[in-house]
Amino acid sequence: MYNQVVMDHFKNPRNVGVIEDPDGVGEVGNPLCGDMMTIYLKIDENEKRISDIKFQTFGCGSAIAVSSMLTEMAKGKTLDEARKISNKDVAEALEGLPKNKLHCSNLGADALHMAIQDYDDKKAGIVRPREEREEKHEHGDGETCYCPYCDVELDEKASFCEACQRDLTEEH
Amino acid sequence: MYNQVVMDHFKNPRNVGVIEDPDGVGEVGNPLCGDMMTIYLKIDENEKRISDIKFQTFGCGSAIAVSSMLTEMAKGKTLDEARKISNKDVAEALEGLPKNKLHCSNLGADALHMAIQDYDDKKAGIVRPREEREEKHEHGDGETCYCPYCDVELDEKASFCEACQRDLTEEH
Amino acid sequence: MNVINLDHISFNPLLPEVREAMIDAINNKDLHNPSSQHKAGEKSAEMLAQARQNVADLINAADPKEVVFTSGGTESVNHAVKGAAMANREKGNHIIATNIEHNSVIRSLKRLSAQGFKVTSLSVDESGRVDPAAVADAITDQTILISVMHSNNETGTIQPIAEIGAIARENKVLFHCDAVDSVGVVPVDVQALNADLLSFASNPFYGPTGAGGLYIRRGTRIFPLLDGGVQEHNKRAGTENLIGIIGMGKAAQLAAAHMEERRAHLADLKKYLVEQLPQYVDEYIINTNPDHSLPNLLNISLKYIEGESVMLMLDEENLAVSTKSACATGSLRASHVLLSLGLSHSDAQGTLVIAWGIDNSKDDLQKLLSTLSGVVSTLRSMSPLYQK
Amino acid sequence: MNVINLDHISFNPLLPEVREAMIDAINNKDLHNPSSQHKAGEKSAEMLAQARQNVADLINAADPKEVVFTSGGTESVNHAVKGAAMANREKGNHIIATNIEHNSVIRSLKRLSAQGFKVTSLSVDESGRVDPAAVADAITDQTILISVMHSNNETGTIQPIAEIGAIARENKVLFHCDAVDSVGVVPVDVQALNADLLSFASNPFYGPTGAGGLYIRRGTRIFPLLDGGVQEHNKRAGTENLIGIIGMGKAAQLAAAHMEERRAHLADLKKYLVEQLPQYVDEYIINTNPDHSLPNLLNISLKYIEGESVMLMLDEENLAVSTKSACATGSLRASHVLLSLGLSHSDAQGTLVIAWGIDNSKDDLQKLLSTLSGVVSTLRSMSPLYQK
Ligand SMILES: Cc1ncc(COP(=O)(O)O)c(C=O)c1O
Ligand SMILES: Cc1ncc(COP(=O)(O)O)c(C=O)c1O
Ligand code: FES
Ligand code: FES
Repeated sequence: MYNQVVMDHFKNPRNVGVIEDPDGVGEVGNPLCGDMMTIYLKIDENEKRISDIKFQTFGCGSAIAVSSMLTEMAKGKTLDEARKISNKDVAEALEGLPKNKLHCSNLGADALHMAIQDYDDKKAGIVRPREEREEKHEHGDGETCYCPYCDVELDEKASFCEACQRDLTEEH
Repeated sequence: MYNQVVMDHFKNPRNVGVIEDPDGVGEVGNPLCGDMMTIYLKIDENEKRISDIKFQTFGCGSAIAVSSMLTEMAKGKTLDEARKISNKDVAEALEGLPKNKLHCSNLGADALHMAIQDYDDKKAGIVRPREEREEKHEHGDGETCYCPYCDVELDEKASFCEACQRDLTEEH
Repeated sequence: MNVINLDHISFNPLLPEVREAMIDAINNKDLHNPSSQHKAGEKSAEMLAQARQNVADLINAADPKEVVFTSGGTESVNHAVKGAAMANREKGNHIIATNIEHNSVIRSLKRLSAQGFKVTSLSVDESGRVDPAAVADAITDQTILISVMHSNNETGTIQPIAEIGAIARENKVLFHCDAVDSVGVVPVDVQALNADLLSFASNPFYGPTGAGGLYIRRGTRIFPLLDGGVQEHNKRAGTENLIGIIGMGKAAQLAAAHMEERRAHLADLKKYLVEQLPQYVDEYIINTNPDHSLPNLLNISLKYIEGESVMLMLDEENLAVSTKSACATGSLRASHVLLSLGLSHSDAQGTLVIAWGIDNSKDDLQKLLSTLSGVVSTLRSMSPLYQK
Repeated sequence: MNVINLDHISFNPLLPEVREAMIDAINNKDLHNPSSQHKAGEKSAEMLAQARQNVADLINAADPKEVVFTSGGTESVNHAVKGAAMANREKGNHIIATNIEHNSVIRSLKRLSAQGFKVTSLSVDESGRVDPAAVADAITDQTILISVMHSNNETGTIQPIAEIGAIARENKVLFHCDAVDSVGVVPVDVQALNADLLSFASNPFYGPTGAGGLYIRRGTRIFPLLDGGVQEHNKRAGTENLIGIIGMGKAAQLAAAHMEERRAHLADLKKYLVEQLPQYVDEYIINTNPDHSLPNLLNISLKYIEGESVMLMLDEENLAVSTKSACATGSLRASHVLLSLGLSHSDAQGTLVIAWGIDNSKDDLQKLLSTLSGVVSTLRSMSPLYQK
């Protein structure tokens, strides 16, 4: 199911754990599967650079691998650089995820960006309510969607296929 | 498909052929399958007894076996006795026919009865038109019929099953 | 590879005798089409008839003709549900089922709903069982079909089928029982259960996949799902999967002969597993009904961790388990069965289905337990839920 | 028994390589459910993928995902015809087919008729072919599906499928081709034929019965016939008949590799049979199109005698032939295909289908001819029709 890079990060995840007294925390839940990820950051104030990063994940093999890969990618990067890490970058660094697991990569980048936001907010003295902090991620990147059951073209957001009267898992 | 008695009569049919100058001829066609049988009789006038009998059949294995068995049964019988031979008697003498071949036994007794009728008619100087000579045989003997497709109870004469929208071969 | 198969609910190995019967059939140069009227065809028709008799005996069908061979549980269920609904439409348009049916039932019902049928889907209690009184209450003058599964493929919980069958009979409503995971494992008697239609498959009793059957009580009004030739007494068209059916027949014969000793062995393993579990893991929920369930399956939810991760880590140690119905793989939704039991989404995520077979031993379960213990600690140490 | 099988249209023997592949699968202790996510499951998923690739190559599908495995030709046809009709109902309710389709098509259409679909059934000419212009003429703005068989299972006559496919494409109507008796025997290219749906089975190319496939062009609007799990890319639910599919995959690979040499051998036998026939029997009609037909089948009507008797007498001499589509056995009606060709009822009764395979030789046909000669004389001597 998973390639070797994913399995390696799953079996030997890097940067697992909690940072006591972190400079930023990002916590996201995946609305599709109920999985969860928390990212803890330690920031080098001078260089605006991520000096340490740890994660905790409740999720599938892919979610764990994504967390591990993401933290490896972010570690040592400046905040500006880190902000640019996208879900796609993580999935690519993992050399691909199964189609129906692509959404798991959302968890990673979202949690990272939220942790950076948390750091920025703290600096600026803003306290956001929890909901506002949750980032909404986009579905795919404009590619055409087909119903997995009857193969008709679908609206990206369809959760039900009119053609074949089926509920859709949102992976089309 | 067929039992050994049937196969024996099929493989070595008794009384095949034509009687030149017969005393009675019966000829029936099976409306279901288009098969045909002709029975030729030679009658001993004094004893009112079948002294010789032959058949010709265009039909399935069962039709040929029926013809053979029937002629064996009729041979030497008085006309009164022969008139009493029923389709069922022939099928029983053959130790059974497959369910969907039971109708083939109709051919035999019908042709015999018609040949006897032909003999009687000749004696009485009656000339019947061909159609009138064709005997109509009854479907089964009052047993319940079921649709072979959906198993609902059916009218004996149904040629289409309303329940499941199927054409019926008339063997139900 | 030497994997310990504790995922018997997804796949059972073929019994040696079944392998042999299938290989004999494959090597039989005289195998032919059972519908052909020549000698080779007749020989094959006899093999088909023998398999049908064995299967009829296993479920106590009054007449082997009531057994229709299919390509498996899904076809049987689709045939039963859609065929009975369509054939009885003029009598009514209401169907009763439960929330925890297999997707083959649920999706067949969904398709029927799109065609104007109304479906009442009953909930189960926390122990996973439906109340027969609720079935009786749901019956209206439009009700034409009740479909309730014998045992659930995720929890192993067995429903009060005989009671439901009696209610259906009393109300003259057709009763279909999806007994895919029960037939050949526990006694299933179509006559005692008052089932008009009963779906089953061969693999749960160690026959090949892709072979199954539908019991259709004589006189039951039902349309074929596969229209075409006159095979299977006109109830299911298509050239028969003779090799698979021969394997199924052999498996049925063995299942009937060894039912009790197999059950005892499987139940023994279950007892061992349930007793040992607390010594290896804590904070888990058993989702399998303790009194009414299959002897070969235990469904547990491990708190704070997710099932796929557990399954993958156990797989690394050559222990095969599943985390939800294998055929639901690819869907990311939490199991409808577990949610119906009242589990939270996160508890449902941590669900493991441990399903052993007659080829497993206590050693296998012991290996599972000790490995599981480590896997659970590792994953919990990673979990944001566990810390809090 | 040592029967000479000249009834290949009812049953083809498994190739040695196919037997071997199936036996290997049966004996493979690591076989599991291809939907399972553990290693054993993944290994099985790979075998399934390999078989799918082989089959896709055989019919030149652009993407192996377009191949859906089924339980045989009948399921494929039912899925294609009913699934396409139901999924496109709001576009129209008109379907075009021919008079000589296999019963799986005819009866599927009959069931659809009962649900409000209108069917135009085109006749064929004396040579057994439908006129593509007649198909074009029959199209209305309500037409959603055209279903025409590739080769006929009783006569072996091949239809002008590419022309019909082009007409369907031009008119934006879905096109289903029942190619059960052609795939693996003669080249069938779904892309060249413009088929949106194409049904096939494994046994005609020496794979196991009970395994088949449906080609579904990407983007084709169609409902599943079997609803349930998410197997077969969500297009056909049910645990896969893995052993059968592995056999089919192997058979597909060999069929593609040896298509030309097999065809040459089969065509050679056909030429021999047609040439020799007049020396052994007289007064017969050849119902197979001389220019457009399968290389492995000849349909002849022997005047004045009936087919079952001929078949049984040949069977006594260990020669297996059939007298009409084997799946029509049990029905006593004259074949709808032969009547469509314009044969009289009595000529249709005398019809023999001689279907040889790659395992037959000229000696086999020679044996048939000399035996047939005697059988025909015996039966004609008994026939009331012959004398007149
Ligand atoms: C309860 C139940 N019903 C139906 C099915 C479908 O059976 P099959 O996979 O043989 O098509 C299954 C199998 O997973 C099942 O567990
Ligand atoms: C043209 C045609 N279509 C469909 C079928 C049905 O295929 P199966 O018997 O594999 O279900 C057959 C087989 O007899 C056939 O010859
Ligand atoms: S994060 Fe939930 S399925 Fe991957
Ligand atoms: S007489 Fe025609 S089928 Fe028997």
